[in-house]
Amino acid sequence: MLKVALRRFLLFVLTLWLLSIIVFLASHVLPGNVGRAMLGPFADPRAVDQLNHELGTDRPLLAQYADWLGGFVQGDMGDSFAMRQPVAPFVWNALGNSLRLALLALVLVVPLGILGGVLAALFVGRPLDRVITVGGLSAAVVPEFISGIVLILIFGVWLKWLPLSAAAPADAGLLVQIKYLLLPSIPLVLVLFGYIARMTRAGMIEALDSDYMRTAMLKGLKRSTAIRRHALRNALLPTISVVATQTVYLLGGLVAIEVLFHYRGIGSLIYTAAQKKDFPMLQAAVLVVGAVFILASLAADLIYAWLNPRIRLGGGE
Amino acid sequence: TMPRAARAAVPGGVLRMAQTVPAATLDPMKIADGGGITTLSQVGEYLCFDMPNLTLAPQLAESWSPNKDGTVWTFKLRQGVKFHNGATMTADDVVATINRLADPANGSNALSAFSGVLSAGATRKIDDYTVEFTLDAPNGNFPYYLSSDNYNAVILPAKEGAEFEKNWIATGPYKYESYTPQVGAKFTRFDGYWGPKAIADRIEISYYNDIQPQILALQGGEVDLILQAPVLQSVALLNDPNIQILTGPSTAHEQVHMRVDMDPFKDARVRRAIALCLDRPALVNGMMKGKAAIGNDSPFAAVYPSTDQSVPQREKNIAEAKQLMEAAGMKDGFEVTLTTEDYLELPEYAVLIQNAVKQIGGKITLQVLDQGTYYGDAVPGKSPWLDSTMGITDYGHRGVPNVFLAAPLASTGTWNSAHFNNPTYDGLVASYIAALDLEAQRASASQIQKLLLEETPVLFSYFYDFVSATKVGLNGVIPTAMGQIRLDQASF
Amino acid sequence: MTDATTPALAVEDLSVSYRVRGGERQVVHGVSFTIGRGEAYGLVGESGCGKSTIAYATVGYLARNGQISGGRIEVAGRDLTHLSGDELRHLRAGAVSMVYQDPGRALNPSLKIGRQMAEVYEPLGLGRREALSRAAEMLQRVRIADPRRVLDRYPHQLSGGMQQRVCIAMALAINPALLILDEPTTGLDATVEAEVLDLVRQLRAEFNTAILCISHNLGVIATLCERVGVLYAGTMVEEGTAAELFAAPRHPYTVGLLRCLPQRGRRKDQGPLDTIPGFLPAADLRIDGCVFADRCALARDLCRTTPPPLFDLGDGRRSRCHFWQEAPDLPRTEPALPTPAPVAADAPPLLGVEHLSKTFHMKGHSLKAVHDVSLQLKAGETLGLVGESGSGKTTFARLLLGLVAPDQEGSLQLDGKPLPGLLDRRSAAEGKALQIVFQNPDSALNRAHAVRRIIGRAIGKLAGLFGAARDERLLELTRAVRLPDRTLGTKPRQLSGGLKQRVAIARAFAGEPRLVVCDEPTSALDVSVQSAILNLFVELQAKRQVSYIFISHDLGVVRFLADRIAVLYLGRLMEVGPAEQVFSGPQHPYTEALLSAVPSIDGRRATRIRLSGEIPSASDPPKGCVFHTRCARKIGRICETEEPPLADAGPGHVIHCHIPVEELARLQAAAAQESAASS
Amino acid sequence: MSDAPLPLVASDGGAAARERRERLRVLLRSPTFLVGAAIILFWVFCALFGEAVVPLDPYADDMMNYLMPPSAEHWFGTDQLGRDVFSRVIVGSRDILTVAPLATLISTLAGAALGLVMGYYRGWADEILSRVIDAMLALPTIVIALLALVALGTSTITVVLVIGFTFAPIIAKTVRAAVLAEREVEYVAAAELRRESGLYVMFIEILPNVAAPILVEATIRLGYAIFAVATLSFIGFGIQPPSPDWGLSISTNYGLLTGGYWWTVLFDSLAIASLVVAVNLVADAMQAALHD
Ligand SMILES: Nc1ncnc2c1ncn2[C@@H]1O[C@H](COP(=O)(O)OP(=O)(O)OP(=O)(O)O)[C@@H](O)[C@H]1O
Ligand SMILES: Nc1ncnc2c1ncn2[C@@H]1O[C@H](COP(=O)(O)OP(=O)(O)OP(=O)(O)O)[C@@H](O)[C@H]1O
Ligand SMILES: [Mg+2]
Ligand SMILES: [Mg+2]
Repeated sequence: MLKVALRRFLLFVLTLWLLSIIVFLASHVLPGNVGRAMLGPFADPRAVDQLNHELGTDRPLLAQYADWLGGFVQGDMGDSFAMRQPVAPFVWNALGNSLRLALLALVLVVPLGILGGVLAALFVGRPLDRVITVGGLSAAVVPEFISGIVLILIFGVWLKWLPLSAAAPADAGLLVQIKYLLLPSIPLVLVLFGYIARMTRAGMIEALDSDYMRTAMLKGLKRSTAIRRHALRNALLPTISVVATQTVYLLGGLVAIEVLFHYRGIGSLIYTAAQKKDFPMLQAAVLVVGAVFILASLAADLIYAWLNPRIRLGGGE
Repeated sequence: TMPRAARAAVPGGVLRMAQTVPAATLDPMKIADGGGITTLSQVGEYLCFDMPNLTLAPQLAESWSPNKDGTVWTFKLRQGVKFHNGATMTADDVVATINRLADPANGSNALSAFSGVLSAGATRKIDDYTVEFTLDAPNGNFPYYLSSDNYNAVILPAKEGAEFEKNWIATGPYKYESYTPQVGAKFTRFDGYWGPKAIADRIEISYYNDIQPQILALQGGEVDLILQAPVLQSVALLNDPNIQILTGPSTAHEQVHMRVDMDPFKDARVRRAIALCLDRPALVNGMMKGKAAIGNDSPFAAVYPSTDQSVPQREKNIAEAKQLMEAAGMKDGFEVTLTTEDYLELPEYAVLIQNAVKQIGGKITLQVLDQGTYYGDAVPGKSPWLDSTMGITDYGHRGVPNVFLAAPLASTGTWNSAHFNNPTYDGLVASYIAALDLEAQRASASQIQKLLLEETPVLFSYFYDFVSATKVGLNGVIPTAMGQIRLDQASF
Repeated sequence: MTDATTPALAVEDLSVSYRVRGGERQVVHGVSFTIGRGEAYGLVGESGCGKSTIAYATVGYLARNGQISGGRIEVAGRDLTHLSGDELRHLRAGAVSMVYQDPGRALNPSLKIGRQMAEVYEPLGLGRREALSRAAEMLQRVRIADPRRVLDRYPHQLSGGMQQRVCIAMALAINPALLILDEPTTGLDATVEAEVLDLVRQLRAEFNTAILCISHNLGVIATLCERVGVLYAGTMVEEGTAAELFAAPRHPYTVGLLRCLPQRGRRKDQGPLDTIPGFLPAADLRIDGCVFADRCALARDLCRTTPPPLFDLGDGRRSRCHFWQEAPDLPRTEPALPTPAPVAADAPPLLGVEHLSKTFHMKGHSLKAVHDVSLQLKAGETLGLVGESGSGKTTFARLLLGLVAPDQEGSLQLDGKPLPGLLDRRSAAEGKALQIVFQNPDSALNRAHAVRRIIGRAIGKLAGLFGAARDERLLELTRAVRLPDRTLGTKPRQLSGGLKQRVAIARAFAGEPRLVVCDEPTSALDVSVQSAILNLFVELQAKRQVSYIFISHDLGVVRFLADRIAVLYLGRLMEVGPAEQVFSGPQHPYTEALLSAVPSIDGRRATRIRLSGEIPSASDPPKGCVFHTRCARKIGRICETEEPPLADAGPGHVIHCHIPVEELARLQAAAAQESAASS
Repeated sequence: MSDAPLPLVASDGGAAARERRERLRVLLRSPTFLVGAAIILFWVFCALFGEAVVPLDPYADDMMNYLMPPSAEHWFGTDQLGRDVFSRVIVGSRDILTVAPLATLISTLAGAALGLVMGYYRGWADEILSRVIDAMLALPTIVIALLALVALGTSTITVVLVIGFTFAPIIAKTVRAAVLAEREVEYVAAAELRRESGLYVMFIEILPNVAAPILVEATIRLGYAIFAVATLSFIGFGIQPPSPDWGLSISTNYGLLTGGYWWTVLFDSLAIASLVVAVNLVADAMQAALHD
């Protein structure tokens, strides 16, 4: 188990390193004029050159990468082109905000999704199952900004129940914050519900049809007991990884929602950095998103392994 | 809207404003975008202030005057002006500020405005309250270069000015309280202000990535005003009973350039024909919802005092346009690509031009680029902006037409996308710029206007207003088309 | 509980159907049988005939789309078809239990054995500690030596045999009136199977439980059951006591089935095996007459129009055949075929294998799948390769073919010339000389390609024929393997298992191979199909002088085909020798154990040489003789420390054992006498 | 050996062919498939012939009649330039139905080829590529696309390429897994015994057998491609003005919602929703038919 964890951790570092290369290369494929992009078309060429030199964008690529990575390893994510100050506080702040939104969405959707999936599996082929699967699928694939707009229209503009923006006042308490985050989290709930319900349903159907479930039933156990004790546990194992892999979407994939709701999550940070070609900011934010994802899947793997005796205890005697 | 005096202003309270996130740092020397200018205008002041009606009001200078030929200008400074750190403003501060801006080593954003006008070291202290500027060339409109029009020219203390961003020391009615990049800025009343003290206790600016969330925030009551509401994006506000719209004239406009050195625009008749296709009143009233003024294919907007209003307005005339085309041997029309940036109403404007030109057989293919791509490296050969056969470029407000006349149209102009090269024109512009009195300016303007109508290298079909929006009942807001906003006398 | 005279199970006129894509598919047609208290009843039949369906109907646990469409089932006097949910639960909790195939899946992978066993006592209202101690007791009764430890394990930590014992313990824990065993040993090795069967027999005596045992393996049924019912296409075609039914079948299907088996030391030179032509009718096909009529050599018009009733033949024997009296004289279907000429003793070797080894390197450890194997094969000879699962048979086959790289030290020769280990290095001629027929024709044939393409491509690549020559060869080949021409245009999935295997054989023979490796080519097939394929192998060998390496776990099949036999254990060769000698002895103790593990149809069997313990892991084999951990004839420390020598047991017969050959012969003769005496 | 004619097929006549037809029939009878296919066909028709059938010129401006609510003349109202929203929604399907399928095609071709090579040859190249793919999959699609589009500049072609190559690793991963399983199937060993070339084994032997999952995966990716293109257009990095594209229209007009001009946004939103849902319904039905 410890060895597994160590192996996974080394893999994590390797993947992260590869990611850093991808991210760095992606932001340097075309030799754009950073200073010009920063200062705009009407700025004087002398000012542009001056800025390029200050930023060090006129140095060789490898040197820039080495510098950047070296800084990163020491916890220095570099300075934003646009802000001319360290990007780290921006990234951590945005990540914190994203985590808050993600947490709320997960808290809402995980129980709902599991419940939906279990119900669908129990009534497989029946109308309830069709409603949950087709409805879940449809909700999952509609872009979240579409559902976001509709929700804004209904709850924000017409009914005026919920604030239109996700950013709560700085001194807001927990409940107020939740109130502000509710509207943006619903599109995420809609998107994730389908995934989680689907995985749970598949796992549950498999578990319900399994031989060990049959064994349990033939022992004379009540169906509900057998489901609770035998089916559910095995059925929910795969759901763990779904939840983990969806964190990447929740942390970083929400560009549209964060833009729509004017929320300062990591998605909108990436978006603004992209708009402004603020590469240090973009690189740092993207890398952090990647790291969080890899960490989450690492955690999911370990939890999975821990809950699954076949992996936890290794092979036979 | 309510007359200003209808209610006595109650001191106190907080004014909350929405603004687009400043694109870069808030170093006055470097700022170049609305978010930065607005934020800065809460604490910073200029020697003179370009009022909404394009006349200069004294601010930190009390008066100014040129020498005979307009090559040396002398400014008398206001006395008793205190910086936020308590120091008194003197000529030393002004000289230091302006010289810093004009020095190429600092990479200041004002370089392009000062180039050919004012060099480093050309600013001199006469006495504690008198400053003298020796120009590179005669310039009748020089005070505008030191006014809020040149938004970088905020007067800063000589010593602390170089590190403004530490504590934002300037002379304005509000002083710095806090600034969180990307989030917002807060200001409190400066009790040592030289003029009437500010009414509201505090100003809070919240930054938004986009105009849409600003509109939502205004309608949702989270902010009290939006400084800049581009008309196409803020239609939702126009008929909202809880919102009042402040409209100010501006000389901001969209230039449609046609490269005079490339087919199909080598023949001026073709360029004129295209100009004749546009229904300018419809553009202004339809697309711009009435928040614009008709243009007459020259930078001389009607609001410029120097504009010759008697030059006949070009109107839509398809028959004449067709004749011109036939005369130019292009009866069967032409094909061309219209390149523009995805900014404000430019894509829509491009569509309208595309539709309009169809009437004379013109087939326009549209290419809408993101802003960065459109401007490219901003040098010929590396910039669709300067290289495209036909393009539309947004130009912000200028208090005087000098830049509009020179950079995009003069043969040496660095932004000459039309590649317009006309010695007569160049001469006329030089004499316009050198003219010191309005009469002389107007005379040159008239000739320029007529020449441009004939040549039409660039279409100026409208000048769009500067539109701000506030909650109903908020009075005393003074926005400028340049992006500054004075809130010290504003209140509910 | 009802009194002891009510039968443990009474099935009356049972019909079961499944809802498939909107339609009803009846798979059990009016089946009736009764199992008395303490009686063991066997249901045999080929795959898909409805055995499991009947079993699940009996415990009220049909698949979601299945339903009992007629008849009744009484378990210990209670009609299952009319029970409420709770009553059914009580019945399951106390009166009936079930053990099925694949014990690894029957146990919940994420719960400890103890927890799962304790659950059995839950409906009886036992406390947790009490339940656990009862569970331990139960494990002891299924001969698990260290019950406390096993209770604390997860299923995957136990071997297949252990898992099945746990399942049996769980099933017997409630002392049920009826225990249903559905293919309880399928998928287990013969040696493990034998153990489980022994265990069930002993437990039955102890618990006096009635047993319904379901299997496709006639031997298993014969070993375990007193009475037998034969199912064909969801219909009970014959019933009777095991002894009589197997000795004197009274239904053409049973007769045919028994004749298909290569039994009682039958060999290829004694003529071909019998076959049952044709196929099982589709479940949803409406048949007017006898379900077996299409495949029956006795069938007449009556059979095709009138379904036969279940004739009572007296003595509890019944047969659903209009002409049951004629059944024993069912005409043979197979004409005499050429048999391969015996291989000359001095024939030059075709293939030589010297010290062949294969080590798989995996994360953290390595595994010797084949270890130092040397043997020789002559042209036209068949070498049978036997051994338990995991003994390295397939790996050995792949080594010969060059599909996996052998370890450095070994070498191969073809016709006395060195043969490179890897396929890439072999010449074209060497490459096509060795071909293979895989176990599972479904995976051996590309399901995306038509039969013509599969065989044609092989002819093109291996025989180098194209155009008309290829087409000619294609037809010749398909006829040789008795593949109807019209199958050429079809995809493999449209063919039955037997036909698919013929396609695979045709492909293997496309380039006139010198040696064909057959890796369990019939174990995925039903008995009736198996015999036809075995006949085909014999015929092809007779006509083409090809050599075979024939891998199988079915010793009957190997005995039928093989001239010589090699026995593998943990990748090591235990014994090689002429087939007859290996079967008659003296044998390696492992061979002896394998042979004695085979359940035979006549119900008689040699005293079982029980293999104690589990197969050791191949990645950590025992020192000395690798078999010593399980050897019944282990003689002492020498077995644990020294690798056994090669002992010569006759011409071409070698045994790797520390016990001298003469001593082995003596011991084994004594054992044979003993068992003859006891039966 | 019996010379009696052997029945051709396993148990019942024509079983497999019938089964395939059966599968198709099941698919054609599945309501999800039918609904999905009908909607897709509708939009494809609109993309191909929309301009010819719409009542009004979707590009013609009518500047003085801007933002008119739905009426008999303008069923879905008019937009800021007085253009007919109904016609624009119909014609607006064209760009997304060009970009998304093209991107899907690229990703499927590239992904399938990559997956085949990785799964078949394995070894260090596979190891490295797998790591790179894993690293890429650690980022949300939108983020990768943003990163690439910022670097390359936004245009229809770059959007196609970027989405294509963003999805390719995902498809490669799926295909690789399928090929890894497939290459252990014995017909591959049989082909190797015939000394078939690697290309033949990959593309002639293995590919047809993994075609079904690739097809399903491609359909699912098509749904995501539409999702991604719409989202990118919405945030300004996708299809560029002046296209009547749905995502773009929403992006330009969603600010009008609070002014009560809901028709400028609602119909485009519904169009996107209907298209993605339809594609996914089809994918779902196909998957179900395959695993039935
Ligand atoms: N859930 C089901 N739905 C539809 N058909 C089924 C179902 N279960 C079994 N069948 C069909 O019913 C017939 C009998 O199946 P059953 O499993 O009872 O056979 P079996 O004799 O146990 O076969 P095997 O030896 O392969 O286990 C087969 O044709 C099978 O395809
Ligand atoms: N590719 C491989 N990598 C690692 N180990 C392998 C590989 N192939 C086979 N083995 C191991 O080698 C040993 C021999 O396997 P092999 O398949 O040759 O046995 P077998 O006698 O054919 O068994 P069966 O009767 O189950 O087919 C087993 O322990 C197996 O797990
Ligand atoms: Mg079965
Ligand atoms: Mg094998």
